[in-house]
Amino acid sequence: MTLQHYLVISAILFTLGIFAVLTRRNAISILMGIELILNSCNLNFAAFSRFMTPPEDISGQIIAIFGIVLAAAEAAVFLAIILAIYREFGSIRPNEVDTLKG
Amino acid sequence: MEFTLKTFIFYGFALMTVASALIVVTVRNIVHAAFSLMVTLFGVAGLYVFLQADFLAATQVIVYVGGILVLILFGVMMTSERFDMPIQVKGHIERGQLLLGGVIALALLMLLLTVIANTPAWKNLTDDGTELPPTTERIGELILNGPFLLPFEVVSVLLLVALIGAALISRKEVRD
Amino acid sequence: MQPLSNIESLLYFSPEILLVIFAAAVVLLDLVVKDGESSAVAHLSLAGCICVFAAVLITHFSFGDEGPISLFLGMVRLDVFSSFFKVLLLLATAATILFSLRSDELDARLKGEYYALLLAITLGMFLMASSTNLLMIFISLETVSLTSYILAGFLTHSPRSSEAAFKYITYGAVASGTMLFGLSLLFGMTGTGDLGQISVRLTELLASGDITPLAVLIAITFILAGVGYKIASVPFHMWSPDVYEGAPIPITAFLSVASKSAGFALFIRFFYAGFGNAELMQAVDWTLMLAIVSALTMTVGNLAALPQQNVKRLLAYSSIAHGGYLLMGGVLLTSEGIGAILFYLVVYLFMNLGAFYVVVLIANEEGTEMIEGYRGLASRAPLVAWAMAIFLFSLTGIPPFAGFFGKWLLFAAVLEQGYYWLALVGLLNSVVSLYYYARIVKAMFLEDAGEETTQVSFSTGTFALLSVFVIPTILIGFLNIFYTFSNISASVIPMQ
Amino acid sequence: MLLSLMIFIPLLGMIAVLLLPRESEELIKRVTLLFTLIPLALAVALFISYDRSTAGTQYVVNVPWIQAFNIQYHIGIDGLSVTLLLLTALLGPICVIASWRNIEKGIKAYMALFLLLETGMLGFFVALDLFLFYVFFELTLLPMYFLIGIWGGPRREYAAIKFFLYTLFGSVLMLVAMIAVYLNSGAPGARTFDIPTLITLASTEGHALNNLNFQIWVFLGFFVGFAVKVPIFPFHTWLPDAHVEAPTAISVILAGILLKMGTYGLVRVNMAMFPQGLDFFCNGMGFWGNSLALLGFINIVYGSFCALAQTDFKKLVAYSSIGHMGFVILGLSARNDSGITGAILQMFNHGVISAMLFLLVGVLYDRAHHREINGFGGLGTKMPVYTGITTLAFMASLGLPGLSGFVGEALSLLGAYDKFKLLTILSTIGIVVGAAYFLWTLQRVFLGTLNPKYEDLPEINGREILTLVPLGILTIVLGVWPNFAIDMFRESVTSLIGVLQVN
Amino acid sequence: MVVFLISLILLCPLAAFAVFGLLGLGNRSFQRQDYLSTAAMLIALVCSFLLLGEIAPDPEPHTVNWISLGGVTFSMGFYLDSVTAIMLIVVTLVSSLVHIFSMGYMHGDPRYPRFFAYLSLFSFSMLFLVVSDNLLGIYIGWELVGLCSYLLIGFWFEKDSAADACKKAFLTTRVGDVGMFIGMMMLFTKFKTLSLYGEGGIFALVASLNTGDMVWLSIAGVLIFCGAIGKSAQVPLHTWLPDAMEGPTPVSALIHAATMVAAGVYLTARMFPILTETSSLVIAYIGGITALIAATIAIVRFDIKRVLAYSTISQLGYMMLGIGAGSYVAGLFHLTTHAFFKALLFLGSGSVIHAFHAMHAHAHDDENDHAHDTHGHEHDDHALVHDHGSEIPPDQDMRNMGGLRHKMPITFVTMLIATLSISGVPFVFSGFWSKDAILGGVLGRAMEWNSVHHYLLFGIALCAAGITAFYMFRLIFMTFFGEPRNQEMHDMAHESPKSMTVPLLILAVLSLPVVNILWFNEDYVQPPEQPHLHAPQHAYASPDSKMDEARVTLSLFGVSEAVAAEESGHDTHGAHADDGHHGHGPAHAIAMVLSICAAGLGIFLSWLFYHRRTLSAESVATTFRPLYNLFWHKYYFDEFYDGVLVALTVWKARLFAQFDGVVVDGIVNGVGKVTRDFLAVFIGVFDNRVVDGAVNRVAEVTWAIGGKVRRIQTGAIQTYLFVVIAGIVLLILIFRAL
Repeated sequence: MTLQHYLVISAILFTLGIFAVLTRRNAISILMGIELILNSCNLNFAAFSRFMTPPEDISGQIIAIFGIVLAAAEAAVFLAIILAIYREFGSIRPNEVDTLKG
Repeated sequence: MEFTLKTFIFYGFALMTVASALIVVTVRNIVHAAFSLMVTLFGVAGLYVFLQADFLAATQVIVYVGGILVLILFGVMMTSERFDMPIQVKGHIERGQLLLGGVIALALLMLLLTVIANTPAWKNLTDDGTELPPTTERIGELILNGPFLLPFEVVSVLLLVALIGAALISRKEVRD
Repeated sequence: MQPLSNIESLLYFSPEILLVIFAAAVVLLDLVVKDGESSAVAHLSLAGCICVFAAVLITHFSFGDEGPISLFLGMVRLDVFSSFFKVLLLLATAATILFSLRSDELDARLKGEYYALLLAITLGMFLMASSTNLLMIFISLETVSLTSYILAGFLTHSPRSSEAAFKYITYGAVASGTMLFGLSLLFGMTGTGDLGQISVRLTELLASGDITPLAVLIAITFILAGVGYKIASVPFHMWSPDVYEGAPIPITAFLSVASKSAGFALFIRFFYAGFGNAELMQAVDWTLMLAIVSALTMTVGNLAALPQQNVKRLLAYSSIAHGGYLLMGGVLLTSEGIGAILFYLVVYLFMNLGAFYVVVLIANEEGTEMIEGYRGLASRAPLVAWAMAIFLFSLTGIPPFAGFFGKWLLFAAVLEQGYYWLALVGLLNSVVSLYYYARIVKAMFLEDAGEETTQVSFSTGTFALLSVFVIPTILIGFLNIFYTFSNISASVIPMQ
Repeated sequence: MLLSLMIFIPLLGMIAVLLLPRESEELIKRVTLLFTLIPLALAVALFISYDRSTAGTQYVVNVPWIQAFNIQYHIGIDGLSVTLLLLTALLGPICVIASWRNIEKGIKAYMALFLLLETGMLGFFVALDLFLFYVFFELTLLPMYFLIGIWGGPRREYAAIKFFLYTLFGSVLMLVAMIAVYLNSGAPGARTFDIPTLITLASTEGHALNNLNFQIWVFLGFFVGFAVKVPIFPFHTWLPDAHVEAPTAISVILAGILLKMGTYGLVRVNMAMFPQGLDFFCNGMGFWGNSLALLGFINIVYGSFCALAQTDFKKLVAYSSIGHMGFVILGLSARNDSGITGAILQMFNHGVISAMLFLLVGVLYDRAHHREINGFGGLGTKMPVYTGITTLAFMASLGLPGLSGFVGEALSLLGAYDKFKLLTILSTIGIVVGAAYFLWTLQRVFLGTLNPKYEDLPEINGREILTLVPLGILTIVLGVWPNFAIDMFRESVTSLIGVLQVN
Repeated sequence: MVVFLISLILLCPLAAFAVFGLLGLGNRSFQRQDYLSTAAMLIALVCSFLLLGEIAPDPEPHTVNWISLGGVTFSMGFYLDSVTAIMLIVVTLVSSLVHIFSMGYMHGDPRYPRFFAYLSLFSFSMLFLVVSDNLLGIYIGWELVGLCSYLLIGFWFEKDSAADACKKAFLTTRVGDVGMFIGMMMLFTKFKTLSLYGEGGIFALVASLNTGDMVWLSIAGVLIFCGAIGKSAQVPLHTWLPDAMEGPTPVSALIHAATMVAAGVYLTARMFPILTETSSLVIAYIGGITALIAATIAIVRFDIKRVLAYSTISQLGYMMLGIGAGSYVAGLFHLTTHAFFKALLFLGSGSVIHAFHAMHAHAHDDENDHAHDTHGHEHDDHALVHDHGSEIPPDQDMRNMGGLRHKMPITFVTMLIATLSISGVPFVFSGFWSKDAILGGVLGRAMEWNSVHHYLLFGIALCAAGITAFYMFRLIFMTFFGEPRNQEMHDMAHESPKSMTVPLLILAVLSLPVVNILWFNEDYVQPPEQPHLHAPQHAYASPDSKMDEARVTLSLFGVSEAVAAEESGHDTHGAHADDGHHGHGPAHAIAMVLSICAAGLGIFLSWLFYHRRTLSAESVATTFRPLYNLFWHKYYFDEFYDGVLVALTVWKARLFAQFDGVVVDGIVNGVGKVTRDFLAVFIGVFDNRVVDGAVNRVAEVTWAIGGKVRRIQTGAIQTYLFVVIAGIVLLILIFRAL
């Protein structure tokens, strides 16, 4: 249970999130990828807060809490937009939403 | 490092987190993916507990699992007639996308692992297992009467905006 | 100077507080007024802008003289730099409100929420310009981003708008996630969220060998993804043409000016305060990276703009290119560079908003954003055509318009630091840019309108608003005060 | 004050024109003419009161402008600029008169732009602050773009944008060089754009500007900027297009003044400010030492041969301009008094002669509505006066002694031969070819049997003669008595040569 | 006084022209321009005579600063010595006579006033050239006479042949002028002045050159002489002069016989002091070759004016030969005598042409069309002597003439005098003396230096002299003797009016040696020193020793006591060497005898061929067909120039124009294209219609490429995200590597 353990887990989560974002064929899956990314960040903050700052300093944890809140807000807006897209395009496959290009 | 129950559980959580995350990004069925994500989120919450971030762990479970994930499931249900959107779509473009995405994600991972492994400041910091006091009270103190007051207030505005915005965008066009 | 406590800070925070109050008031007013009477809401928002403007000035001049003040226990700073941006952003907001009022596109949808969102995003931008803490930076960035997503997708009946919002949020979420990861690394290395301390700690740690340059490089690059996405620099620019094209025109104008300005404020604050010391530079020469990014940005922006037929999209690429020019000033670590950026932002505000205003007008009249719609404008609406020509030539950077003076400052600063290649790339780019700007001019002046040559008449208010942009575009370069102002701002940049 | 008045009166005129109603076309034209005649009157006053016995700048105005960069509104004239200033002031009203009838649409905008253009040109020639100089340089660009682009021929859009792009390309390089000079002119705070100061600094031993390597690069930067304007091969391809498409009066300005801006810039900046850089390019040693003269030679021969191949009257004149500007370059590269004097004279004379030529082409075009040389024939019988004036202009242009073209050309060559024997000898090919294409044109258009299509072609009218006569007189007067012009700049050339002595 | 007189001489014709020019602006002309111009010329003539008394023994130039630069000054001024004075008289005299003649000849021409204005301008230019004291001034006059020549040759510019001819004349001479200009540049660079006389003049400075500069000086001399080659129609630039006969005949008489073409000789004489052995020899050879070639070509012409034109070329070659061989005075002497008798010949021919004018007027239109169709090419190899006449105006074709001596007695007599003079019929005709002086000079130089070159040249000159006599009498016989060949035209022929015959008579008188008295005054004209010309071994021989002989002979015949009286003083002026005096004694005798023989032979043969018709020209032509073809085709010079030079020039110009359009523009556009291609690949912006303008053609190609390449700004968000992540990774990797 060293810091590096957490960091590795976080890095893997981050990478998987990126992978999902790049390859999933559903907007909601992309949102899940984003959540993975944000989770990895929060995990980082929490881990650093535990290991890199004095024990009484819990600012890292608080940042992580804010991170969760922001993720929630983002998810809400994201889903709203996905609904709008679904309404306009009849699909939420990201690559089908490509009228704007060039 | 000695192998105790604690470490065993830790590894269990770690494995659970990573494995379920892997399922999230690979599984064809989006509902399955959502459930896997739940497992991941729980796993992360568990890791928070190991980091002695009790309030954070609680928030993770409540907000993420209880809020965001449900939201996501709603989204899935509202937008999908078919739940099993395959990843493996035929065609070289999709396969190329997978390949490229995999390569680039791997490269990123390698970079991150290199940094993690090679940063002296982060090496050999073992959790000595000392029990810290619960964080909830201090967090409340810091947020309401400390440096995090302003972020807290701003985030409240942000949430309001998100609320209004989500409502605005997702509502059906009345006038048309 | 010791950071002020939360209570003490409130006084200095009056502009932001006023913004929130007005945002709330706008929403409330909207409940009261009847449908179709939305101009009242707009006017309230305008009044809000004016009040906030006054508040900015008052806080600045009555309290800001003692030097930079750290507020809210070090979360934000009140200094000339942030005041400068606040004024700039308010101008952009006010202009956007006026555009929105006159835009047919938004007509049916103009509700209290819209203006409330505008005011909220302004709040976010204010904070971007003044934050000095990682958390605050991220939150302000997210506030701006989230609101932008909503505004970009505001036209829910328009697929383009929805698509824009979708791409924007997907892109933005990934970029800000990446940035957050970078921030976490930074936090992990230094154990603090305060920019000033981060700078100090990073230097120490690098010196002691506790962290490697690679770690810092990765952190910087990840953060650059977030910042670069805001200022639309290559390779983080790809959202912007699509979003700019899809979003309502006033919002596009707003994003291209205000959002970019705020991004630059954040960028300067972050990179100069956080990474701007010599020891760190030796380990990680991020200025070189930025120089390359800057050269790429302007080149890609300009070249991609060449074949565009949609003026909005063309201006989107042009705005990318301008981001590249602005970035040049950022690689220098000199007050001249910062001054040049600030000055250019002022100039850019007027000329770009002006150009977008004309786009709004033409979209109203012709119902199109395509270049074809501009044909023969010179004979149909000569004043508008000439104004547009002035904006475009100013954007190209041709004397005697303000754009030239802005570019001049930038290039002078760049050359001063010996970045000859960068200046040359920049200048050649401005030659390329002439080509596409001139296409619009060509359509307006050199081509005939076709059979219908009816005069288009605009209201006096339109011309008044237009002249608000034209006159500064012509005159700014000749006035000393702007240089002085930007120089003062630059001298107070957030070097601790 | 006189100079400032001269510069800004056209600008005032522009505002006045803009305030006039669009419908009152005659009034607009008259007002424009008035506002171009005032600078001409001032120019005459200047010509009379100008002190010819000194090399120093006169009528200096020097007030701070943008203090943050030590930019000044510094204007003044010396011998180099006064001639071109006079030329500009002269061509102004002539072009307005020439535009009197044949601008059909948007006369208001046309005249306003023309006045703006005149301000730019006049300002350029008197600016003594590099920044101001640049601003005026660029100021001519926009009106020119519109004037060609809106009122030009069928391919005007292409020509206008080509002109614009080329010039802008050159001027951005110039901008880089300019900033480099500024930055090297002193410690922060003590930097300057002041041209006289910079010239002094550049010859001060040990100063950053007095460095061969630096001067070479900066020289190149400025050179490209001006070379596009001159235009020097291979930056010349905008010129034929621009000329062919531009309306007559604008061609006149383009050939008469705008090209001179390039060569004037070369003298004012490249030569005076970077004598070492100049030395590198024309010391006669090696490739680089001959490069400037080589460019001059190429311009002469290339321009002449291209002109020979043209069948479009206007294009022919345009290419001949390229050839003639080559003599200027050749003369300047000689760096001796006859070379430089010849070059300056050639600038002035070419301004006058090419203005005549373009006016003449315009006269013909207005009547026949085409410019195809082979499409005419035998006009000499129908239009004797026109033929006579054209012959005069052609002869002046091909360097017939007794007319002004000869003096500049001859002096340039005499001067250049001193330094570049072979190149100069080869350049004389241009004299023969010059005669060839002009005479050939004369033959195809005016001699031979009359093309029956043009039985009823009306003779040149009084208004057109009015535009040509002053230029014709100048051509003859300066051909007979070149000292008339040389007196104005003799001292300046002498002092310039003093600056050019590189040890 | 000198300045005043010279100014008057110059200003009078100039003023006459100015009147025309100013009125011309209003498309009007002064109706009595002829009187005005003639009066101006007569005033100039009077002034010229007055100037004779003003010649100072050691004249100084009168100058003003024309172009004053910081370091160098170009002055403009007059230099009046005896040569100048004589030239002034020749020019003003011939010019006046031509003016008068033209009043008759040009009567009724629609552009009658303009003709006189041009004549005035020409006179001014020529006089300016003559009096100039410096090379620049000479050059100015030089070009101005070229312009006038251009204008006058093209006076009837409606004729395409005239339009071609005037252009050709100007261009061809300009080629020579460029050579002259280069020579001037050389001299200027060396001496920093272009003034010839006075302390700082070129002649003073040239004396100080040492032997190391001889090559340079020779080149400079030859280059200056290039101007003369062009202007005086020497081989290889002689082709313009025959064509120049398209101009009105008085013009041919004045410009292309008497004055302008002689300016080259005058220039060469003026530059006498800078000539070295080499440059002298070059001049002599070119002169000699020209004399021979032109004479041979003249044999086979039928156009009366062309015959005279080639004769002029030939005679000019003689003069050049004389000067090149060192016979300064002889060359100039021949210049003056030639000016008179050749002007007479041309005016005489003009008179003949005028006689056919009525006919001409009838035929004018038809003939014009004809000329239009076939001008410029002589291609009929088979019909040797047959009618190539479609290009020869019928009124100038000698084959239409014959027997005119009864119809036009004055013209006949005066022309016969001139012909005798040019043929070198001894003693009573001036041409004999001047030509003999040259021949004697050449032979003298040959014997003096024992130089093969000069012997050869003498031979050439002798041949040319014989041929000259032959073709001149051919002309006379064909025109005035025999039976009329074209009865219709013959019937119309009539003697010309007084205004034309009087000048003829005056010129006939001038063809007598007595009026050329000044040349026999040893004091009057002295050859200048040639500091860089040295005899190979012997001391320098006076090139003018022939003069002595002439004087002796003259006195024997009692023609001029005055000349004879001068003889006694001669030896003291034998400036160069007395010892050479004896050496060339035999030369004169030989030369004179040979030249008389040659002339006699020529006349005799001509009589046989064309009067007695004992011999058939046709049969001889057939026998020597290759030679005949060579002559007929004028040694193929025109063909050569047309075929090679002109084609080359035009081709080159086309090439350049192509180059401009394709390569230079192409490179620029290509850069644009490459940029675009890259973009298409990397940014993928090529969805939309490609912009207008420079790259239109390129656009299609690029578009095709763009369509194939997968575009990056695809509109697909995941592509964008990929770019972001890849960008991050790449940035990190690149900077890690750095």
